[in-house]
Amino acid sequence: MNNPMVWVIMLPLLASLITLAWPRRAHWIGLLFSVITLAFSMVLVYQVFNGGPQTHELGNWNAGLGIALRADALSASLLVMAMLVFTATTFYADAYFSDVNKRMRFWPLWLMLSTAINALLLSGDLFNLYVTLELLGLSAVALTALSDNRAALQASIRYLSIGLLGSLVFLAGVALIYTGYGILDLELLAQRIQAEPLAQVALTLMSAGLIIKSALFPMHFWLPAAHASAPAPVSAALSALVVKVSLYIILRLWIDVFDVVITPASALLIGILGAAAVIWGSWQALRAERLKLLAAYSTVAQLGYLFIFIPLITGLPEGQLRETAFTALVLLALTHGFAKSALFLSAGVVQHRAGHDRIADLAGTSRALPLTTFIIALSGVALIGLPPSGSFIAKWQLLAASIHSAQWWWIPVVATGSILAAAYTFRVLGHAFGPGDSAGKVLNWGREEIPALTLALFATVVLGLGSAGLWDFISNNSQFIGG
Amino acid sequence: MISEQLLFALCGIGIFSIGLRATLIHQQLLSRLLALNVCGAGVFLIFIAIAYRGETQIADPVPHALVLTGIVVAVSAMAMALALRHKLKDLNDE
Amino acid sequence: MNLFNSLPLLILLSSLLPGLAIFLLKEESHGLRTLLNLLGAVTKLLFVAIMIWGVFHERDIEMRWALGPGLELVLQADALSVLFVTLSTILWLVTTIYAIGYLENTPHRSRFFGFFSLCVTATVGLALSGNLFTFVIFYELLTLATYPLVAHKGSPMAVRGARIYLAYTLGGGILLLIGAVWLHTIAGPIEFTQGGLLSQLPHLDPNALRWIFLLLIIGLGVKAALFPLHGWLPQAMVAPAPVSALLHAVAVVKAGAFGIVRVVYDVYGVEFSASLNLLPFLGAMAAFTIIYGSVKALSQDHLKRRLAYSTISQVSYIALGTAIVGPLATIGGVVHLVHQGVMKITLFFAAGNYAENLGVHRVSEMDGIGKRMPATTLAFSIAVLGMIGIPPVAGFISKWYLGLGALQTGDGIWVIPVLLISSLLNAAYFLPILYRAWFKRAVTAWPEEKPKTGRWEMPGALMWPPVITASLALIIGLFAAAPYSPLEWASLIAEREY
Amino acid sequence: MIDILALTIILGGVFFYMTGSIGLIRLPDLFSRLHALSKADNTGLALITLGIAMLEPDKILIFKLILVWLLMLAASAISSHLIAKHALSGGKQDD
Amino acid sequence: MTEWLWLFLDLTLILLLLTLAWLTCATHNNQKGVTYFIAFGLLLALAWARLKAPDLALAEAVIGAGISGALLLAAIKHDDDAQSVNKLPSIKLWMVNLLTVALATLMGWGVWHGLELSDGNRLADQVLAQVPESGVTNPVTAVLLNFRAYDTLLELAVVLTAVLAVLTLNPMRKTYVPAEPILQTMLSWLVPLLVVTSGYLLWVGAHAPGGAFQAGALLASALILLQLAQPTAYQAINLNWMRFLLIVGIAVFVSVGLLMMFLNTAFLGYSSSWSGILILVIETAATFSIASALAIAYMGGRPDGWETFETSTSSGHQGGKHS
Repeated sequence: MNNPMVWVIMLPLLASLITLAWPRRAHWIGLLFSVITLAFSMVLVYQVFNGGPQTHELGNWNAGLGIALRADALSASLLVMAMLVFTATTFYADAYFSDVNKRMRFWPLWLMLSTAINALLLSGDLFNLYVTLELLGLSAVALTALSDNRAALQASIRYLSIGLLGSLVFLAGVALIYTGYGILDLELLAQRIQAEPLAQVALTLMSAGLIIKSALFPMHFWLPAAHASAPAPVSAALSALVVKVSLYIILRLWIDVFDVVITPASALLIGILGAAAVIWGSWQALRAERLKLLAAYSTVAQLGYLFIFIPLITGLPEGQLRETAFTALVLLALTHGFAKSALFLSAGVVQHRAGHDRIADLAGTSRALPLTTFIIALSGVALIGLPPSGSFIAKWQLLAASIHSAQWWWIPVVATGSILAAAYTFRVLGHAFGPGDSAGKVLNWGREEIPALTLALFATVVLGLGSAGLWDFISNNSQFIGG
Repeated sequence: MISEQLLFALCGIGIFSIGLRATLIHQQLLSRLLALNVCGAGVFLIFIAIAYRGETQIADPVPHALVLTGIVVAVSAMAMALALRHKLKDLNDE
Repeated sequence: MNLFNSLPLLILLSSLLPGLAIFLLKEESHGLRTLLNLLGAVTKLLFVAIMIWGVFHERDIEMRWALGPGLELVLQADALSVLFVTLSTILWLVTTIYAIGYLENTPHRSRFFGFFSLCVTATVGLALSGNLFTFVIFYELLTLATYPLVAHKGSPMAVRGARIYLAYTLGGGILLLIGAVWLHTIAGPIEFTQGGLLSQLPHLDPNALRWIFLLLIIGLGVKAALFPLHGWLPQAMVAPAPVSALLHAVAVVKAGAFGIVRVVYDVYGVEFSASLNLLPFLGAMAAFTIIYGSVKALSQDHLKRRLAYSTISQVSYIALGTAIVGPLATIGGVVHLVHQGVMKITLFFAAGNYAENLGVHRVSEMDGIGKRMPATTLAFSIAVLGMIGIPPVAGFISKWYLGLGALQTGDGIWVIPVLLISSLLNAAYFLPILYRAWFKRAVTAWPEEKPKTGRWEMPGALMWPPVITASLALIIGLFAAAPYSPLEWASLIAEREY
Repeated sequence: MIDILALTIILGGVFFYMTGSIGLIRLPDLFSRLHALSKADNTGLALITLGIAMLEPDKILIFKLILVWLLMLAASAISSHLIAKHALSGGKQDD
Repeated sequence: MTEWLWLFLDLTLILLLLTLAWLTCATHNNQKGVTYFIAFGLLLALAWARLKAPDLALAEAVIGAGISGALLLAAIKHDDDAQSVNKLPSIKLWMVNLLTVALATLMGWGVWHGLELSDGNRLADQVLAQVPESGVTNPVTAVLLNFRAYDTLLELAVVLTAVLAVLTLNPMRKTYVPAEPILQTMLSWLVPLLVVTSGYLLWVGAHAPGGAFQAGALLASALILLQLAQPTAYQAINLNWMRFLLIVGIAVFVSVGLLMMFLNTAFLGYSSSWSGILILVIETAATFSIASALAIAYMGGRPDGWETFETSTSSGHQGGKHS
């Protein structure tokens, strides 16, 4: 009750242990614990909102010696989004997994994944980030391998080897930092770091490792196969949370700790990679035959947008403009999290009902499942960035930031990205208008469609209309914006 | 005369790059797995070379703890990779 | 939040809530669906009446909802928005009645009426928007709401037409968004203010303003079907009749024209845009579209495509009105917004009736249709007279004022010939239809004739709407000088702009 | 004095290890290699432990070293036995 | 003179390490690769010893060379020898070489600059000053289980995740042919010895190199030897016990941490008087968890009956079958 940060990490861990020890009641425990953890994450956000960034030094050792858990506005909002997506997907998974032994294998790993995400978002120590990244990678791979077909296995093996490589390269960067500064805590490091060669080399290594983990353009080839072949709730968590969380570390490093070291050229490079990801990802999504493959490629594209924000934020002067651009980045990340998980969950319903998710012959299913098609439409709107969604405001600010910082070249990229996104979304929706009989009941897979609907509504209505509060929450509770 | 720290650190970097090169080149899982572990060993060697503080003083315990954690994480990752490989072999045989 | 301030929201909700409710209805509950539709339309009409009274008596009606730093959803009612809202509300009521009749025992009606109400909500929202940011939001929502309507039939043609429509409008939407963001960054939040906001703001770089104007006009021109951007409109004719009636007479096309009026008058201000010599570019585009539309209409044998091309040319009158810097021309342009809507909707209703009742789609099959369906063809002819610009019907007034305005400001030399040529062309492609309908004898049997039930030529729900709208056009034409008439209202707007 | 003696013993041990490794490389078949390895390495280890024992003052450590040596003896004897048995019984069977 | 000798020995060690690393990575043949890897692991243990990191030498020997070697050998046992070697196109190969060389020089320069920058004893003095209050005298165990206890907790979670994956992926590997009497007699005294030494390692970890992970791995190797030699004795695993053993490590760790949070406001903030005992309790639990985890990893998968929540494995499989 007093320090929610510890509970947010320990509750899913304990839940995972209990589900392993008591498999028969696994799903009840999973549901109960994810709801309680969600409540605690809300308490944490409330504390950050009132008291500014929170710190919890584990074991009463000061940050230099021991490890500190830290939560500022960025990590708290991402945490709440992660827990909301996680809880909704847990309700969905409860109905999705029918046969007993899969249920039994799913729950402990699933809760371990949540532990890893929460631990990573709150960690304030470089080596601790490495351990949480490993825990995240391993649990994600184990969950991807849950669907026992060859494609899933091959995808998860490649995902594991790439993930391990990414973590090791990240660890090499941490080793260099420890060589030079002898510090592992992020906040102390932020005070000590100067723009010298060691810091640049270490940052390149760490960013290379994280770029591999968050599937930025040149290193994205493992993502579509892994996310498309994993079971629906798992691929929802993968796309909405796992990839975004390793991007969160890049943000934490580039904008908070190493912002003295960043050169405009390096920011531009990561922006260009992001732009390439946007174009290439959307183009591949347009040509994907299966719905889940389309969603996976669109994840690669949407993450590209988040990377485009980095040169913009570093290019803008300190103060209000930079804070607005940064908050727009967070809003886009949150909206994408909700929209993408809703899309994957509805793809899961379609696959369950029709036995396949090939887009070409989707017509019958999309008419028989009107609510699922509506959810796909809503998440499509949020992915394109059309008005009712939070990403519309984020894209508006993205364009405004690129005009303010006179980096014009991002505007055509965002334009083509949005048009391609519209193309592949409406390609899917077009099938709902084929000839034939009218739909039966609106809601026929209730226990699976309701969680997906709530997530989609979060992306469009809640973040679209209610996001006014987010702007001042982030600008005055972030550790680093404008000094 | 260069210090032992730098000597062993450079050796660690050498092992790291050998491992990295092999991870990127090999396609079969097992060779890639071995390469990954070698790459990990390289990073651990850098850590411990940094921790070494000459004959007389006790070495810096923090990297030792980190590398111990690293070794255990590496072996668990290997166990998982081998289980995945075993499963893929079964599926291929069917 | 007294009643007046919450009025815009109530107007929006009066069609949004029934729409969402209809979505959840099962397909079979027709009665409830019709009730919801009509209830929504009537309550909206009521609220609009209260709003007209309020605006006439200078009550400020405004509602603000913050979305982010400098980004606010603003709904406010000024003279121009009330004009457009009244137009769309009245015509929405008539079209709902028509749609209920037209879509008898067809599939997916819950979906249709759901999106139908969403589309009107977007149109009304667009009309009531108080700043450029809100306008862009409702502009994009309109695209989203109309796509399913165009693709309603589900035939490959319909889905293809809808996809082309989407490609054009989303492309335009992106350009509009970029222009709006650019303007927003250099000039801060853009509130629609009488006489133009930018003229009052000092030291804005004129080149940037010219580029922004170009982006905004192209973005809006897509929906206003200006010449190079009109490609989607003939394709979208594949939609069911009520959709092409409401969309291409009132909602989508007018949204573009209304946007152009807003940008020129309330964002840039007429004198300021004239000083940046932006208007000749707009005027040329409008004039060319008028001529191009009429010429293309000549060669169209398919009735609805001919009407589509005539819409393209008619809407550009409004753009032409805004391009001429003079109060009379403004009145002409703005009032044409209403007249064209009323007349064009009658034509589409009539075309829908011909197709529905007799299976007549082509002009060549319309011999002697007057005898078979006298009421519809009468309405059709009244509307045609209006389109050509013959006095008693409303169309004449707007052309008259446009001509006067052009003479007043001296660019009559190119405006008058354009008006004359287009009127002649209108006559050229409309009068043969009348001649064929009334004076020729029906030689062959009608393609798919439906048996005559009861006294009238076809079910009431389908027959009465065109008659109502035709008589409305006639009344507006005759009583133009009446206190609450569109002409009065337009001159009120023109006064405030200059 | 003791140091020189210990040094020679250790060098002797190292020499035995050398012969073991050379044996491993040069000898033709499996059994002779097994033979070379187990014999030479064990004696080498014995000599080295003896040498270190002489240098080392701490009694318990010497005891531990001898324990290590005994374990090595047992381990190499049994493992070479197993390998030989396995090789004898046709090689392809499971170990 | 001795300084030159040390340098010579170091250089030979480094040269050996590099050649072994190169050999492990270069061969396409699995058997050769694994043998080189095990040799590399042992040599690495020697390197840790040289760099005055005895805890790591122990861990590397037991886990790096021992357990990993056993896992790898078990994995490649059924490999067919046909090694499909698909060479990468030369441009890609050339690019990878260039990338690694560039990265290596960059890192070398970084490390050189880093060594110049830092004063040499980074966190060492700070840690060594606090060790007396940590309840144990061995600094590495102090860092592992007191200062950075949270890392160790997450690391146990990583081990549990890996074992969960192994359990969920495939069934238990078929057992082996019962070994010759010689091995069984050897085991009859070797296994108890291993168990005693692992207990000793666990206990000694407080004040000398040793600790939970090394003890756990040693116990696991005892279990693996047992499984190799007497498959039958190993069959009747009580599944509830196995589930309990797997989670006891983390469960004890978290509950101690939460208890401490209630007592003195910080998670894992042991009150100084009895932090020694607490650390020992956590270490024993962790040893059992690690031992069972690594033993299961070697078993290759879930014993039958695990899926259907029975308490113990079906008593079938008397005597090993041919795999």
